[in-house]
Amino acid sequence: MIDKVVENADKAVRDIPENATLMLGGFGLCGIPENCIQALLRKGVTGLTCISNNAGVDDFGIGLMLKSRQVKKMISSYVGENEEFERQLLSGELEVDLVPQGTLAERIRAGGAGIPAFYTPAGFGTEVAHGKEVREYFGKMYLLENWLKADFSLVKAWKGDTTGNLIYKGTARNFNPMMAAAGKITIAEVEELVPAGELDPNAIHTPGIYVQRIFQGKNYEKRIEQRTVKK
Amino acid sequence: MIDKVVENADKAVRDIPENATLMLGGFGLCGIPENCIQALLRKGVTGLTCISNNAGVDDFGIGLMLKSRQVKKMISSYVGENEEFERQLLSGELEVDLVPQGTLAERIRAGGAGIPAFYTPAGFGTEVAHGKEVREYFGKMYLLENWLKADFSLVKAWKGDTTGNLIYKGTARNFNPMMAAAGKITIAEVEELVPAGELDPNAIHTPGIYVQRIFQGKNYEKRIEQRTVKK
Amino acid sequence: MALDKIGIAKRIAQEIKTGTYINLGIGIPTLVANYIPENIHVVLQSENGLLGIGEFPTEEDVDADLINAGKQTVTMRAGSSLFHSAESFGMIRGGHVDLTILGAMEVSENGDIANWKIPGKMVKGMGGAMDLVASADNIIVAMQHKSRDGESKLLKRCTLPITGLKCVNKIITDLAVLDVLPEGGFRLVERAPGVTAEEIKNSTAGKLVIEGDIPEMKI
Amino acid sequence: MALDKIGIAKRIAQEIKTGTYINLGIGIPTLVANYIPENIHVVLQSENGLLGIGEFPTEEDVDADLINAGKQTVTMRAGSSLFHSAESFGMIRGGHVDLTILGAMEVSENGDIANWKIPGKMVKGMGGAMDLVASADNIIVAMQHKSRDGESKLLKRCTLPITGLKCVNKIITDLAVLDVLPEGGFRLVERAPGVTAEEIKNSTAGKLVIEGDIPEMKI
Repeated sequence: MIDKVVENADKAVRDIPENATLMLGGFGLCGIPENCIQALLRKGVTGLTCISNNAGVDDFGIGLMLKSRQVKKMISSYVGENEEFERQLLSGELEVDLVPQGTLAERIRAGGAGIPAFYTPAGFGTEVAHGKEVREYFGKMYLLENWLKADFSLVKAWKGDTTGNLIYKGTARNFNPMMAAAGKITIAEVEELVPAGELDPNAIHTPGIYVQRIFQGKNYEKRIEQRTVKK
Repeated sequence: MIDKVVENADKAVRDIPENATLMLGGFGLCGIPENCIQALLRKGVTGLTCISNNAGVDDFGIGLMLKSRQVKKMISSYVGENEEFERQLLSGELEVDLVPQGTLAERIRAGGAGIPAFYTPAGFGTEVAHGKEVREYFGKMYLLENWLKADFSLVKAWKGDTTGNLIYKGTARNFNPMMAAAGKITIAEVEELVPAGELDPNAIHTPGIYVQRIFQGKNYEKRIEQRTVKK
Repeated sequence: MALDKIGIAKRIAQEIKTGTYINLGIGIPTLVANYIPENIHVVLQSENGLLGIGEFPTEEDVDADLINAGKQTVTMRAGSSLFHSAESFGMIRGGHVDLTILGAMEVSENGDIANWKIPGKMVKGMGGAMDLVASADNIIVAMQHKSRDGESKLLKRCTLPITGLKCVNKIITDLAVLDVLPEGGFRLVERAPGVTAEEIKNSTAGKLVIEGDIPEMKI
Repeated sequence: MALDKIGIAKRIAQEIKTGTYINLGIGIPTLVANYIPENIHVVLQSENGLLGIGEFPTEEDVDADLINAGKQTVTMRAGSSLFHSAESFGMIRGGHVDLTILGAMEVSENGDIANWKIPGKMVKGMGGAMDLVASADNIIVAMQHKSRDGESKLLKRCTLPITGLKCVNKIITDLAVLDVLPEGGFRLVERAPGVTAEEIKNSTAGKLVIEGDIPEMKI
């Protein structure tokens, strides 16, 4: 049994250096690595490039790291709902690279799976295509897109075991599994950490081979952006 | 609820025409669509191109379809353990296209996911590379490989529901999920067919969107190629 | 009289065929779900990783781990499945989703769509829109016929940055139902109740094709 | 005296570091699993979709749905996971597997390997071998030093169709342990018990580098 458990978030992110490239799981605020983000705030490391579908909100998620000026660049598909983001972008403090969501997901998947480049139709004929190779297949036009990898991937799962196997819950899965595979060092925080052998091998979403460190998270806020209920 | 249940294997394969391209799930004899193969034998349709990691054994799996001369071409990674296969290949009755296993899996995955081509390192410098585009990324050489799709995909799962959601068991999963997505018409045979809502949405391996027909299989033999036990 | 948002959603609901998988964009498209008849069985896809979106939850059933692409809390229907974002866009890109309904700022007469960026304004990003429009075989746009400034949104050419080329099949606005013709041009299919073909013509900057009597929508 | 297969497997087991993920090919590599010390914690990957291969099952535990890449029935260890073939080769291609051990017909002095095809004989296919050798950073070849006909299998250039280029790091044979040098050549690291450097030299057709005293293997 390979044991990957670390004590807490601070120990897990201990060696993330200045100017590192990070991937952070989540869609909106759903499935984000809350504990790791708090630890990064405490650590104060700066110059980070963050690959994340969204950029949090002003006072939660990656928004907090923006406020503390730890982020140099965001690679995302949608960065709305964040005034501080807008201010830093307009003032030139922050760089942003917007990528179509499916292309972002696939580029990360490719990074984890050793596929350096692939063709996708998304963005053909748009400004996303600038400088990219174009090719026609079966009468349709495609762009060549490259893989994305990270120095560290920070993912959040529902359950995990000591060898790093992960199970996500609901739509909190989103970008987490691909990011787990695309990080040189992948840190997983889980709501429930169990001994190896307790999770059904057939139900595991992220095999432990992709995870280098895992810890039991705490105090999950799981903030909801649009609490919409039935009338 | 979209109901995709058909009565049996014969009804499921009713419209597979001569010269169709099929994908058949399985690794060795593990996770193969036994019932669909039997129905194809009864139907007697010929000229088939079969995309399958292996070609069965002489008296089981795709080997039976070879014996009845229904297969024109195999696209596989390994076709050993089959004398009839060898005879037909040497006599020129059968065409075979050998593809590295990971490239085969990824080409099928690409077919289902709308990725017409991608780069992979497998086969660079070998005869597999003949006629293929080569490109260097980060000091390593890669081949450009195209997607694979099928007119019909025949997959075998452990449990399935009436809307086509599938859960596989053990290593019987193998090529089945990618093939389910890469078939224009995907036919799933399952050991246990349950009403929609009975499978845990979080544990589903193949979402029902990929499956057009599903039926309750019967009389599974599940033959073992190498019964190896502890002494 | 021009339709309100609910009217547009109701008219779009009539386009929906049983047995199909549908991706609904944010805004009017999301409303469409409320007007699909009971005998029409569809599965709604949410690109953040869910097939089988159900109703909004009750207060007690709210689950922060179950949201739609608009980040609203939702529930799941019987037969739902959950998956990651690469699988979700594999579904979309691979043509497995039968119908995509989304909003637009502009549509051109050859089916180009612009709906993600206004130069000079803060750019929030394209989200999944570029993947959806580049991949789907059947795209219906739900939008107002004219902008708030009274400018037509059905143009000869889009003036805003493009989201995708030659991809829109049908447009349903507060004034009309229009097909995008393969050879270019908007073919008027139906008029909103009490709206004349003339009014629609005056509100459409791109080429409008009117052949014979144009029926009124039945909502 | 030249090692038997079990001897080769035992010597290879000494190369295995704790905390690693390993893919074992068919034949001698599969035997290696039996000789990994208890205090070395590794996870064995089977490319047909399993991490955490356990022992062979008892008669009662045989499960047709649980096999390894050699199609043998197996069991799972605590902490195992199951996945599909695309994920499995994503793992391999993405460099997540730390060590690959496989057999070979020929290895050249620059690390090329040939192990899938003999011209004139029935071609069974490359299976996952080309993906493994093109992807893994650390490849150990387990093989006999010479063919049944007495020909060296360690060559200047491979004569058989290539499986992969410049990929082998180490070779463990019945006669010796050899590293493949980055600049080309086989560096003799250890001799099998009682086998002389001279014998190894005579059995090696490719460039053999012998520096100083070559220790005997300790098995």
